Amino acid sequence: MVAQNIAFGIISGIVVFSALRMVTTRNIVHSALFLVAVLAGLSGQYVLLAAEFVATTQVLVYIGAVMVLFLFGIMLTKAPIGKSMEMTGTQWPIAAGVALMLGAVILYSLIDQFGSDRLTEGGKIYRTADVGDEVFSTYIIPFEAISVLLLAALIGAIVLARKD
Amino acid sequence: MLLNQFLILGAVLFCIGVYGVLARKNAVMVLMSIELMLNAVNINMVAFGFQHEVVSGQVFALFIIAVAAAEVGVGLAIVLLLYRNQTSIDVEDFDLMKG
Amino acid sequence: MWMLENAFLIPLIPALSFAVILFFGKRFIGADRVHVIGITAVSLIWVLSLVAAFQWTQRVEHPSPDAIAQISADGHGDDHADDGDDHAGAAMDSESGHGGGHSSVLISPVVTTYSKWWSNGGVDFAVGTHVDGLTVLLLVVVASISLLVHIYSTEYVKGDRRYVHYYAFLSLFTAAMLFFVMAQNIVQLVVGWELVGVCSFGLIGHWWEEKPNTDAALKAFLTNRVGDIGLLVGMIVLWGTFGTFSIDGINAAISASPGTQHLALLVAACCLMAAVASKSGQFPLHTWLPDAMAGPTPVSALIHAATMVVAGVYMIARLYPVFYDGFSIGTSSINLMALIGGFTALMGAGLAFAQWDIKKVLAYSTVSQLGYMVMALGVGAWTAAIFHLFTHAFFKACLFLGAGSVSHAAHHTFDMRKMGGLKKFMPQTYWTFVIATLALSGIFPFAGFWSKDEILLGAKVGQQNGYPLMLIFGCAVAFMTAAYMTRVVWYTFHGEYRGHGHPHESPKVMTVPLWILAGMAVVGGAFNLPGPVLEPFGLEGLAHRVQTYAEPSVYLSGLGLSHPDPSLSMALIGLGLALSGIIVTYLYFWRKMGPHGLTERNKYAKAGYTFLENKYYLDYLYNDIIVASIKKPIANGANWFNQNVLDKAVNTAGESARDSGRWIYKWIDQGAIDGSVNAAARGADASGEGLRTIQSGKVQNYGQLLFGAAAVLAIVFVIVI
Amino acid sequence: MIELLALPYWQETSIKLGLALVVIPTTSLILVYLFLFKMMAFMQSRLGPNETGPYGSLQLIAEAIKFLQKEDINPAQADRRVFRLAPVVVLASTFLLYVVLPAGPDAVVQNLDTGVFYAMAVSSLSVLGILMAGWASANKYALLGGLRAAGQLIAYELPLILAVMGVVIQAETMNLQGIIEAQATGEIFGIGLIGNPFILTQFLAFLIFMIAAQAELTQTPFDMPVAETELVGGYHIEYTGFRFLLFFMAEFGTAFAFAALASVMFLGGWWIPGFDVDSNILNILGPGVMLGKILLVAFFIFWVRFTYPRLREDQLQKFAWKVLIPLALVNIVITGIFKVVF
Repeated sequence: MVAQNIAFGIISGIVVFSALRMVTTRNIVHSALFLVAVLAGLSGQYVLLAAEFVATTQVLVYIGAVMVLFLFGIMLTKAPIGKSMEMTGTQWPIAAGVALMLGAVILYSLIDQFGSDRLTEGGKIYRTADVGDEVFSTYIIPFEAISVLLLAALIGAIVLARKD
Repeated sequence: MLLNQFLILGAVLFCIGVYGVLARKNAVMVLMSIELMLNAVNINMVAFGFQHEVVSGQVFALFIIAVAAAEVGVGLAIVLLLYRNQTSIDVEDFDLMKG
Repeated sequence: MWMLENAFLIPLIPALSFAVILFFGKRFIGADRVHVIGITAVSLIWVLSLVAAFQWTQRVEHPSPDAIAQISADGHGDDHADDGDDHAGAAMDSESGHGGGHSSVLISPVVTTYSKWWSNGGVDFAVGTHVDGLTVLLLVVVASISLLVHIYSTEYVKGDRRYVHYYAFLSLFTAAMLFFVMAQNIVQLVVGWELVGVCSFGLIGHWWEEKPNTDAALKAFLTNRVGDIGLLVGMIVLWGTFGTFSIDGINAAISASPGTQHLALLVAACCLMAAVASKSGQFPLHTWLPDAMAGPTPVSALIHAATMVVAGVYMIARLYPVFYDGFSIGTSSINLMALIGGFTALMGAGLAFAQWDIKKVLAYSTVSQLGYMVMALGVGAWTAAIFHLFTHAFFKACLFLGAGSVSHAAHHTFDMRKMGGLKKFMPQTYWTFVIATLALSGIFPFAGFWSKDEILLGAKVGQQNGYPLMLIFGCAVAFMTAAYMTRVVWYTFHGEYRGHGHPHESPKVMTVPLWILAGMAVVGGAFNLPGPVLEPFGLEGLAHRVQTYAEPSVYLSGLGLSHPDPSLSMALIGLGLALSGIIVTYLYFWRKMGPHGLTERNKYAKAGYTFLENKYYLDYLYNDIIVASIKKPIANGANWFNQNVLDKAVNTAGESARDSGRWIYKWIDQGAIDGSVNAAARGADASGEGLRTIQSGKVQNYGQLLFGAAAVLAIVFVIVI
Repeated sequence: MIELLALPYWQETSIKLGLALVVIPTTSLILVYLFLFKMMAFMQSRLGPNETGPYGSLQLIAEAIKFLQKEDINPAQADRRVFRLAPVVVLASTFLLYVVLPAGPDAVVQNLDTGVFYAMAVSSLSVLGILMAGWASANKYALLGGLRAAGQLIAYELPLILAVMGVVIQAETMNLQGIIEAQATGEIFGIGLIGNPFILTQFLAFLIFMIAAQAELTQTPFDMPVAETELVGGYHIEYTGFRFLLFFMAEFGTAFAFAALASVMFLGGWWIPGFDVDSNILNILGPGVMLGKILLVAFFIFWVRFTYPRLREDQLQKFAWKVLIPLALVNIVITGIFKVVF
């Protein structure tokens, strides 16, 4: 378990650092790249939680598709190279206050509630096949709803982005 | 490993995401911060699923990823439309609903 | 028994053909050659259906031990238990012993559940096939009629603007009906039911460029939707009562303990009856059926003979224990189903007299005959109803295709006033049409005679009590059917030709199906001959084939369904009525006897005719009276309520408020409160000015407020709890 | 065999990783020499390298030394950190691909449950590096090349994954070893002599996979992102010296990896007819068999590359969305139906 704790520590450090840099950096492309780091780190955390399918999906969908889409969008909206533009609004102190307040209350309740609950060790590990079974039996209707949602999003995006 | 490790990581990321949504001027960055928040939720899902030995946690994480992908598609399309109409994606420029 | 267990192939093949025609028809196969695929597919399923039918008869005659149902040792099973042990050959032995009673070995249907379709909330939905004699019989009927219609259509819709679409839908229609008849559970039944409805919608509106056609399609669809509500509710009631979707399970549960769930079954049966009324054109939801003639004629033949409208009858037969128990068919002497069926039969026959459109006559004839079948089911004559369904399919298809042939010849009109004298131009069509007419009228020895006789007999004997009213209805309809069909024959084929152009006989590809169907109309009755007819020839073993093979005795024996003994007198009465119908009409038209021009002279007769011509004003009732009466009074009522109640209340409130306001203004406001109010107003103004700044129009400010408020609330909760 | 040695986990893993680190440059060098130098020269009737070493086999070393000697130039306007990171990301994607490629029953770095899916996922990472390179170069040609590459790679990732789905459905596993086993134990009409290489039942998927892989590798006829006649080199226009070498290595390394994936999924992988699937001897013979199959598949990839002219950008997109993806979906449907029915 030690190795996993060390891995968790290193990855979380990277993730939190990247997340902070993502919301503070003045360069939008850098911001996106930091988000990539966050997502990759989270993928690692999923592996620690024995959710390899979610981890792989995270890489494929988020890093492989969503982030590329973001970079695409950034480049299409002519992101300049360099730190010329101010990226943070004037009201950032309020935002920081709200975020800190929210963070404080969530952290307090988490520690209060779960304290030092250990993750079940040696419990049942669900592999990819189990996830598939569950999706296609219990959650078949949500799954179909998601496919309809994706289709609607596809059409919606095309309609919105068309020139004419 | 403690359950709280993951939950706290999720909480911290969520709050950073909230900050990003509230403080960043660029619409694309706001969208990215929303992605961060969704991911923070995801790690909670998977962690709780692991803790309670149910597979639903992973399933819902997958659903959230799918929904997030759809959201990015539509969100970016809207941003592109804004950029085309206003040649700006600064969210502070969009205050037509000012009271 | 491979075919019975893999019967899912039968609907699969036309479904594939549908997909192939639709997706590859135009570009890869060629729009004018798609019928090859359709015909190939349907011939294939025709062969498979025959194989299935043969294997089913094998299963009945030489039942393997696992095919024999376990007979519960209650009272109903007694008379079967005696020779239930030596089942080898028992089916043959017992045939004559019970006076035409069913075989003593109860053959359970082949139920194959392929897989769990999906599961939701702990309820599993299965997909599978339920094959028994009834299924097999319907398979053969549907496949045969569909095959002939496919072949016939190659000529009839040749060069149509939507040839590909037509054949694709024809395949899908067949597939849907086949899927429907072998549904393993009621969910599949509903799916098949709706699929059939959609296909009929597509085909009735095949020429959708003309408004009446789309209207007819819409009418058919919407009327069916009304009934579908009943279907859904009924199915849900069944599921709630028995906790299973399986048809086998529901039927077995009822027949194991009849009468225990009577109320639930009554509700379910009434709801399902609404569905039957819409699908099978029963009163009062029959109005869509004659309008459905807007589709191509071969489609009408398919709809009326094999696919769409028999779905309702089939559903009753399939879930017969539900109706038998729900309507107490065994003990009553009149019930809802028999009444609806009998009345529909009578009404349809009456309407058929006043139509000038040959297809509409046939349509009302179908309504009438379907009423006959429903009535037969209502009086407990299960076998008679299914037998009539079987024979009716052939001669009704023959009549429709004959009408199509006539219209093909006479410049695409269906108006009988523009026909006449076609006998000499198209003898083939004429003779097949006459044969089918005789069969429909119930003339010995054509197919209709045997099945109609059984229905009349069933109505007379009933189960524990006879059904006298139904018998009267049935006899009247028998007379009227013969009469109106003779009228059609007169107007279409005899007398002088009143149309224009030169009519000609249809090509072979149309007449051959006609002859095949006419042949079946002649010999179709042989499939369920009563025992006494065959006894002189020493062929009693061949008696009651439909009854032996098709009847799901495994369910019905538990209910104690009995079969009447054949009766010569009843047969003679039926035949006499039919003959007299023909003779009266013959005298009226050919010999010009009787009250010609009565409708012009006598205002009562005129009124009656108009009444018939307007289809009993049912359409007016639905469209103008019911809809309008719902629309108008509600609008008026709402208006009145608005004007008199709401307005008055508001006015009164306003006036009293004004009065009290004056008083308050004078005494309180101006005196004491004014100062403080002004102060408050100033305060509000100032705070509004202050709050205005947060209404910045910027999303992020709202977001800050939202998340801030959420955080504060969360803090409050954490502290409090 | 690895079990026989009974090494601790970390030693075993580091040995495997070390091997992989050696294998990757070697494999790309083999491909470059064999196909880019020798075969292209043969096909296009021109002289290939023939001076340095026997048959010019040392030419590669010379090239490598040449690249390493060159000056490492950073454009003045470039975003320095991203510019330097980009080739590493691309190469990392290639390295990660090798993690799951099996060369024998035990000869694999990590035998993942979701092997195929993982391979698809990490191969999509290279897009990120390319976009980074294109943007950070501060060069219009590079940016255009990057955008083109992103559009193309996303468009062809879909048919790639969908084609693989057919194989996954038939093998009932996403594990690459499992797929090989399914082919080895499969039967063709009851004859199990050569197993059931999925190229027979999934030929459509194989075709789609190869075409999509061609596009993923930005090889001709899908090489618009680096089209030298239009974009004077695309996203790596500004790269020199060993950073260019990294891109170059990644390209050929990925080609090798995709060829390996194709051999595993469609040609039966390391299995040799007549052997048990888990016999230890295959750990020795397997790599050789794999190499042979990979070179065969790679031969086709480069054959197409050397013979076809470049498509237009809109033709490229049209081909992916209107032809390949529908075909791949049809393939999945048919495979699914066959799987359920038989």
